[in-house]
Amino acid sequence: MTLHPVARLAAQRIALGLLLLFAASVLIFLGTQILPGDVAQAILGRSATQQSLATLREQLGLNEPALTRYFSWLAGVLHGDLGIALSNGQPIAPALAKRLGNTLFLAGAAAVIAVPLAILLGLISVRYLNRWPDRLISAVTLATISVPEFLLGYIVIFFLAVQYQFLPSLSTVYDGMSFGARLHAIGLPVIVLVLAVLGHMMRMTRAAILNVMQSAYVETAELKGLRPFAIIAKHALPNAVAPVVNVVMLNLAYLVVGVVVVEVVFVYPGMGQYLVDHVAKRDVPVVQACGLVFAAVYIGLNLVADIVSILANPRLRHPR
Amino acid sequence: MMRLPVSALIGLCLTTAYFAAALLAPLIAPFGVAEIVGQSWEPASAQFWLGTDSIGRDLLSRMIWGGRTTIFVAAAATALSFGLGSVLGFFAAVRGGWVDQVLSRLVDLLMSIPSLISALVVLSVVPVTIPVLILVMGILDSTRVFRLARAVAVDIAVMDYVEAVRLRGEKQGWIIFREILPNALSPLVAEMGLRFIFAVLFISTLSFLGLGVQPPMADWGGIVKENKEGIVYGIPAALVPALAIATLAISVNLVADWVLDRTTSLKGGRNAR
Amino acid sequence: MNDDLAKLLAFVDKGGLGRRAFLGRTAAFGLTAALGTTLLPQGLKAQEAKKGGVVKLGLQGGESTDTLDPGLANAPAKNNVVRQWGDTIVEVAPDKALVPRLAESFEGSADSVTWTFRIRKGVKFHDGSEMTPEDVAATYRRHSDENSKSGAFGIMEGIKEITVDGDNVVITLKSGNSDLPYLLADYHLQIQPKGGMDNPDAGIGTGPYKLVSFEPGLRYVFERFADHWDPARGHYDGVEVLVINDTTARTAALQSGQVHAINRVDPKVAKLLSRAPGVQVKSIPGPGHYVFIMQVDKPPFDNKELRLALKYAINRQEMVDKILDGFGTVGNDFPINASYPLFDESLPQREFSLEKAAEHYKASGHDGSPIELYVAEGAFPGAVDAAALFQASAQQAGIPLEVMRVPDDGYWADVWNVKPFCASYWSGRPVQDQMYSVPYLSNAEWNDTRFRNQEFDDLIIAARAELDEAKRKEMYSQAAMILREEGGVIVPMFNDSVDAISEGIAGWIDDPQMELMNGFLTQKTWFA
Amino acid sequence: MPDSAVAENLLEIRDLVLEATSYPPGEPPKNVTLVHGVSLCLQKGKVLGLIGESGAGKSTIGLSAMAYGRGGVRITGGQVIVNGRDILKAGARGLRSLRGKEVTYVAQSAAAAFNPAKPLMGQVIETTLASGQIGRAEAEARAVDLFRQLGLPDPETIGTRFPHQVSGGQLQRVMTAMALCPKPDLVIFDEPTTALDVTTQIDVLAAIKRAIRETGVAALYITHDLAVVAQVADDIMVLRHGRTVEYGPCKQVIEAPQEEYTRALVSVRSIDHVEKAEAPPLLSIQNVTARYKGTGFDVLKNVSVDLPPGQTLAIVGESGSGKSTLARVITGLLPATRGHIRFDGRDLSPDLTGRTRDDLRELQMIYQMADVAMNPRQTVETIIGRPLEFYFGLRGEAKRKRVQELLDQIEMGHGFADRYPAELSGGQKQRVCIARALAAKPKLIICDEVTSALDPLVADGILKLLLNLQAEEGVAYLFITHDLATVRAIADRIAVMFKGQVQRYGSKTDVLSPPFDDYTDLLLSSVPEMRLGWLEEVLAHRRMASAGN
Repeated sequence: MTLHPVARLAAQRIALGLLLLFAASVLIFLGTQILPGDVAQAILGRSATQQSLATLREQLGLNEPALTRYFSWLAGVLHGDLGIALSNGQPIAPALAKRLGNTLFLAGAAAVIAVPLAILLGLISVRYLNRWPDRLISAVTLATISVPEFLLGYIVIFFLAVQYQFLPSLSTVYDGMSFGARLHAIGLPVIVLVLAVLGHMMRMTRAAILNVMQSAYVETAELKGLRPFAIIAKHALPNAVAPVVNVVMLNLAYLVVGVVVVEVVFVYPGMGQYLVDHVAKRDVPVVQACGLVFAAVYIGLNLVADIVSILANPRLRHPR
Repeated sequence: MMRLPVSALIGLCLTTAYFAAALLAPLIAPFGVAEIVGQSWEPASAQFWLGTDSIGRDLLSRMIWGGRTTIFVAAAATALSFGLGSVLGFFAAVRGGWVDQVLSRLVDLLMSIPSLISALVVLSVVPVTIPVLILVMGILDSTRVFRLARAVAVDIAVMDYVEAVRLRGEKQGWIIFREILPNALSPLVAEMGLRFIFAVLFISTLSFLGLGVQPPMADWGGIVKENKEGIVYGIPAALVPALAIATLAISVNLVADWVLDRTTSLKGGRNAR
Repeated sequence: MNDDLAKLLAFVDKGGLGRRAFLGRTAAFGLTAALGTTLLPQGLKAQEAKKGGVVKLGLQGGESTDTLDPGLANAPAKNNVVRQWGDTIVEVAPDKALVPRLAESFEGSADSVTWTFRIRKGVKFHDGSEMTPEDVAATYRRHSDENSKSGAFGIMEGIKEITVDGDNVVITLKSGNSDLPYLLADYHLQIQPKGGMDNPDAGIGTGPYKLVSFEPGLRYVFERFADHWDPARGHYDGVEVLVINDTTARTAALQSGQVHAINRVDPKVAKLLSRAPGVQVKSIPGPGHYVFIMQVDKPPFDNKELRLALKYAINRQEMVDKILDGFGTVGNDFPINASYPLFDESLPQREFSLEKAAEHYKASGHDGSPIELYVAEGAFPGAVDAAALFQASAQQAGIPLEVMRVPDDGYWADVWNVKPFCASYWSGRPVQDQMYSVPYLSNAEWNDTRFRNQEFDDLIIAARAELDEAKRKEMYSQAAMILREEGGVIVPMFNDSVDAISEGIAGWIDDPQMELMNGFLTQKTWFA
Repeated sequence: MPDSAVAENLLEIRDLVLEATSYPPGEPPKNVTLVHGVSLCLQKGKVLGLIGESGAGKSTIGLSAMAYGRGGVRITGGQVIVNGRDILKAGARGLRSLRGKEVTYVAQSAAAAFNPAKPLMGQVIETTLASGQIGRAEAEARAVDLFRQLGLPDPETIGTRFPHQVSGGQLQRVMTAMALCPKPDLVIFDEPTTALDVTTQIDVLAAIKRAIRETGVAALYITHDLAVVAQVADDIMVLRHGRTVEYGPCKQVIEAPQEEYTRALVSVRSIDHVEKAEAPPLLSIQNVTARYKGTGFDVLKNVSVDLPPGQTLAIVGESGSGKSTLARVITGLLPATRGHIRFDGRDLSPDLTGRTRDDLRELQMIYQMADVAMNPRQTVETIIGRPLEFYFGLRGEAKRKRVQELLDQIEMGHGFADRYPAELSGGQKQRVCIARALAAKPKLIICDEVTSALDPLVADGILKLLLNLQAEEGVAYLFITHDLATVRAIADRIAVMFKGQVQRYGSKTDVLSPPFDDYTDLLLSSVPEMRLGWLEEVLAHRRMASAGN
C-alpha cells in the first residue's frame, strides 16, 4: 500500500518530531543533573547540615548513576507520573496539568487574535507599500518588539484597569468559572501577549507576502486585468500559506517567552509562573517536568507547521 | 561620511550615549551602586536628578551602574554567541559531511526548546552569577547565529568564484578568511544588532523574574522588579529603567536597519534586499 | 495605678494611641468585663446598617497547601477566612473591652484559677445542629492535644481541666491567669461541632457566613447564614475571599474595583494609594511587629555574640522611615510595645551601632562564610527591601550577610519555621502573657526561634498568677530583658497595620489588634 | 515610418518616453531615461518584431502597450493609442477592461508566470470568464481548441494538470493559448522562446506563427535573436539604448540593412574559422563513465574524445546531455567512476586533491555567469594577480607589470586594475575571467557556456578574443555550448553529446557535413538562419523526412 507521498512525508516528520522530543528530554535531564556544583547544596543553601544534604541526595537519587536515574524518570513520565515536588512533597502531575490547561488557554486566545491580525496587517502594509499605512505599522511594530513584555503589562494595567476599569487587572481563573468570565479575566494578559508577539510575526509575514507579491505569476495576474483584491485572494494568498504558516510557528517561541512574563505580571495561575517560582526554590524535579512539557508543546507546534506547509505545497500534493 | 537618514542618526546618538555612560559609569555616577542616600521614592530634585528608589538609593546612579551591567552582560553574551556561532557555522558550511550533520542536528535540538525555558532549567541548578548568565545566554543564542552563518556561508560556498579558487588548489584557510568571510560579514553585522537587542531584553526579563542579576548588584530589569509596586502610580524608579531598555532596543534597531541597508547595497550590485 | 494612667495619657499625646484605644486601655485596668459593652462609642449605633451585596476581599498570605483547620491558620488570608464561618465564646472589642459572644456571661474566681462561662442557648451550627457546652469543651480539648499542632496550643497549655456543668463550661487552670478571657478570644479557637474532632477542616461553625466552595490558596466563597444567632452582625448576602500574594496585583485589584478591601498595603505606597479615587487607606498603630528570626539551636546562630552583632547591625529608625514610611515605631528585640497593658517604658532601647556590631562579630569568631537570610515579599510588606537595608548596614560592620530572595508561593510552609534565618511578622495579641507564650515558651508550637530558657518560662508562668499589677509588670520587664539579650528574634519595628477599602464600604471602626478590623470587617460593615 | 496600408492602426505609439529611478550604492537615487521618444504603429493581423540587445528597452516598450511599468518604470511622455483611444489617460478601471481582453501578454519564462497552486485550465480561461461574454463550458471548449491548435499533447486533459506537472515548452504553448483565449486584438510576445532548448524552440515558434495567422491577431514579437524574428515578423524595429536604429519591412531590414549597427547584428553569425589538421592529443579522455553521489544512474556513459594542443574541441548538446558534467570530471571536482584522463602525456588523478600544482596550473576554467565567478569584494588587480602570486610567487612591481600585460592582452585599459566587478559590464567581467585563466599560463582552458549569457555582439567580441589568444599563446580550449553558430565560429573538432553519450565526434567539417545521424540532423536544423522562409523550409523538410520512413 504505497502511501500518498504527502502522507509519507508527514509520517516522516512526526517520527522526526518524536525523536527530537526524546533528545530534548535527555538534554533537559542531563542539563539539571551533570552541571557543575552539588545540586543538593544548591537547593538547601550553604548553611545546610551534612545530614540534611545526605537525605536530600538520597531522595533525589543523586547517588545512583545518571543513566539509571534518567530511565526511571523517563519511565515515570511515560506513565504520566512526573515525580514529586521537592518543596511541598505533592505529586507534580495534577498541579502541572491544571496549570498547563490555563497556559494553553491564555496562549491559545492570544494566538487566535495575533495570527489573523498579523496577516491582515501584513496584507495592508504590502498593499500600501512604503506609503503612510506601511510606515505607521512598521514604526508601531518596531516599538512593540523593542519594549520588554513586563513594561507592556504594567502600561496596560495602568490604562485599561486602573484608569478606565475596562478589564480586571487580576486574572485569577478558578474551576467554577464560565467561559465568558474566563475570557473576561484574561483580557489584559491576552492584550499584552498579542502586542508582544504581533511585532515579530507582522514583520516576517510582511516579508513573506511581499516575496509572493513580487513573483512573476502575480504580475501575470495583474496583466490579465484582474481587480487587486482578486489578485491577492486568488493568486497571492494560496501561495503565501506555507511561508506564513512557518513564520507564525516560528514566532510561537516569543509567545512562550511572553506567557511566562505575563503570568508573573498578572499573577495568572499558569505554567510559566509555576516554573519561575520553582526555579527560584531550586525545585529540580518540577523544573524538569515543566521544561519537558514546554519543549513538547513547542516541538508539537513546529510539527504542525511542517505538516501544514507540506500540505500547502502543490508540488508535494500533486506529484509529477 | 554618508548622509545619514534622520532615524539612523537618532539611533546612533542614543546608542553611543548609552554605551558611553556604561563605560564611564564609575566616573559619572554621583553615588555608589548600593549607597543609601535618601528617603524612599523621593521625587526628582537637584540632589537626585531622577529621585530615589524603593529604599532610598539614588536612582540616577543605580540606572548608570545598572546600565553598565545590562550592556556589559548583553554585549559579552552577543560577542560569545557570535564568536562561537559564526566560526562553527563557517566550519560546518565549508567542511560539510558529517561535521555539518552533527553540528546542525545539535543546533536543531537546542532550538527545539525555547531559550528562556532552557535558561531557567539551567539556572535552577547553578549559582546565578554574571559569568554564568553570560555563558548561558551566549551558548543559547549562538545556535541562531550558527544557523545564519552556515546559511550565508553555504550560499557563498556554492558560488563559482569559490569553486574557481578550489580548482586553483587554495587551502581551506584562504577560502574561509579571504573568500567567504569578507562577503559573509555584512549580513552577520546587521544580525549582530538584532542579537544584541535580544540579549538586552533577555537579561532584563530574567532579572525581572528574579533569576537574573542578584541584588545588591543591579541591572535595569532588576531595578524595575525592585520598584514594581510604584509603577502603577507612575513612580519614576519603576518606569525609567523600563523606558531605558525600550529606547536602547529601539535605537540599536534603527542603527541595525541602516547598516543592513548600506551593506546589502554594497554587496556588488546584487541588491539581495 | 494612676502613674500608669498618666504615662498612658502622655503616650496618647504623642499620637501613639487612638482615642478609642485609650478608652479600651482604661477598661483593662481592673474593670469587670460586663461594663465593657456600655463603653462602646455611641456614634456607632446611630448609623443604620444596609443589608445586601457580595463583598470581595483581596488578601495576601495563602497557598495551595492551606486547609480550613482553624488551628493551622498561620497567615493573614487564613486568619480572615476562619473569622467568616466561626465564632469564639468571647471577643475583644476595638477598645480592648471583652464582649461576650457564644458565652452569654462569664466570671473568674478570686484567685482567677477557675472560670465559668454560661453558654448561650439556641445557637445553630451551619449543619443545622444546635451548639451545646459539650461542643465548646471538645473544641478546647482538641486544641490542647499535642498532635493537633494548633497555633493556640501555647494558650491551652495552662489549662488543667475543662468540665461541663449544665449550661456552663468550667475551666480550671494550673495557676491563676486574670487574662484568660482574652486568651479564649484567640482566632484559632473557633467553636466547632464536637470540637471538630472528626474533621477539623470541615469549615462548619456558628459564624454569620456559611462556606459554599473553596480552592485552597486561591478562592473561598461564603453566603449569609440565614439563622445566625446575632442579627446585628453580617450585613452582606455573601463574601468572597481571593488570595492575591503579589502586592502590586493586590493594590491594582482594589483600584480597578475588582475587590472591595485588601490587607497589607505596602506602606511606601500608602500615601499614593490614598490619593487614588474611590479608595480609603486605613493605617492603625498596634501590637503588630516585623521580625528577623534566627533559630538559636542551629549554627552559626547558636553563638550569642553573633546574634548580638546582628541585633546591633540593624538600623531600626531607617527601617521605620523607609519601609514603613513613618507608619510605625522602633522595636527593641522583644515583642511588646506601648499598646500593651503593663508595658515598661523604662527598658533601655537598643540603638543602631556599627562599632558594637563589629565588636560582637569579632568576638563571635565566625568563619566569614556568607550568612543566608531567606526573605520574600510575602513575609511582610517591604521585607525584600528591609533585607536589602539590613544587608547594606551589616556589611558596613563586616558581617557577610547575603539575601536569598524566594517566591511568596509556599513561604509559610517551607521557609518560615524551617530555614535557620528568615523574615516573619506577628499581628500581636491583646495581652503580654499571650504574646510571650505563643512564640517564646520552650514548648510553644510556633517557637520559630527555638528559644529554650527556663528562667524565662518560669517568669511568664508565674506572672499569670500574680495579682499585684506592679509585681506582674516587673516580671514581664525581666522576661523582656532576657529575650532582648538572649533571644533569636530581631524586632526592628512595630508596624501600623495598613489596609485599604473601597469608598463603597461604610461602618469601618479602627481596631489595633489585627488587620481588617481584627477580621470582623465582613461582620460589622456594609455597602453604603 | 513605413507607408502602412490605409487600414486603421490598431496600435499607435507616438514619441514614447520611459523613465525609472536607479539606486547606485552610496549615492542618492537618481532618475534615468530608458526610452527616448520611440514611435511605431501596428495594423490588425500584422506582426512587428522589436529587436535589440539587453537594456535596449524593447520589453519596457512592449509593456507600455498595456500601460504597465515593471519594476518602477514610469511612462513620462508620448501617447499609446489602442483602437483609437489613448490608454495612458484611461483610469484603473479602463486599463482593467483593456488588459487581458483587448491586449494580452506572453512572458519569457512561462514556468514562473503560472500560479503553482492552481490547475492550468482555471488560469487560462480566467479573463475570458471575467469579461462575461461566454460561460465556463464554452470557454473551456475554446481553450481545448487552442491547445490542439498549438500542438499540445492530449489537449482535453492537460488543463487539469498543475504547472509543475508539465514541461517548459508545453507551458510556453499553454501561455500562448491563455493569451489568445479572450480573442484579443493585440498579443505581446516577450522573448517567448529564449528560455527553451533550440529543438523545442522550433516547435513553439511554428505554433505561435500558425496561431497568429489563423486568429488574425496583431502581435508585438520581442527578442534579441534577429534570425528568430526574421521568421515571424512583418516589420522589424531595431532598438539600441532606448532609441530606434532602424524601422522597416522585414525583408528590407534583413537583406538590405541601412544602419551600421543593424548590419553588425545581421552578420554576427558569419565568423568562420579554418580548422587545424589532426595532431597527437594534449588531452585524451578514454571511456569515462561518471555518476553523481546518491543517484541511481550514470550521467556520463564511456565518453572518449581527444584534444590536440593549441586546438579547440567543442562539446555540443542540449541541457541534460552531460556536457557540464564532463567539465567537472576533467577538473576532478567529480571523480569518474570508470575510464581515465591523460593530459600532456601523464595520467591525471580522478580526484582534484590528488593533482600536483602543475596539473592544476596547466588546466584552467572559465564560467558562464561571469558576475558570480569573481569575488565581489576583490579588485580586478587582486583577482588577476592572485594566480601570479600562487603559481609563480610574483610580488609587488613584477606582479603589477604582469597584470598590466594581461589587461592589454584582453584589450582592457590599465585603469580597470582597481575597479570592483560590480562596476564592469557583462563582457568586461568575462574578459577579466579570461585574464585570470591566462595568468596561470595554462595549456588547456575549459570554457563552460562562456558566451551564452552575453548579447550577440559582445559574445562575438569574446570569441574573437579567444581565437587571437589561441593564436598567440597556443592554448587549447574545451568549449562547451548549446549554440551551433558559436561552434562553427571557433571549433577545430566537435563532439555532439546526447543523454550522456557521444553521439557524433570528429573534425568540424566531418561532423557538420551530411549524412547526419537523426539527433545531429535535428540539432543542426533547429538553429535559425538569418534568412526569410527558413522556418517553412525546415518544417517542410521534417514533414518529408517523417513521411519518408
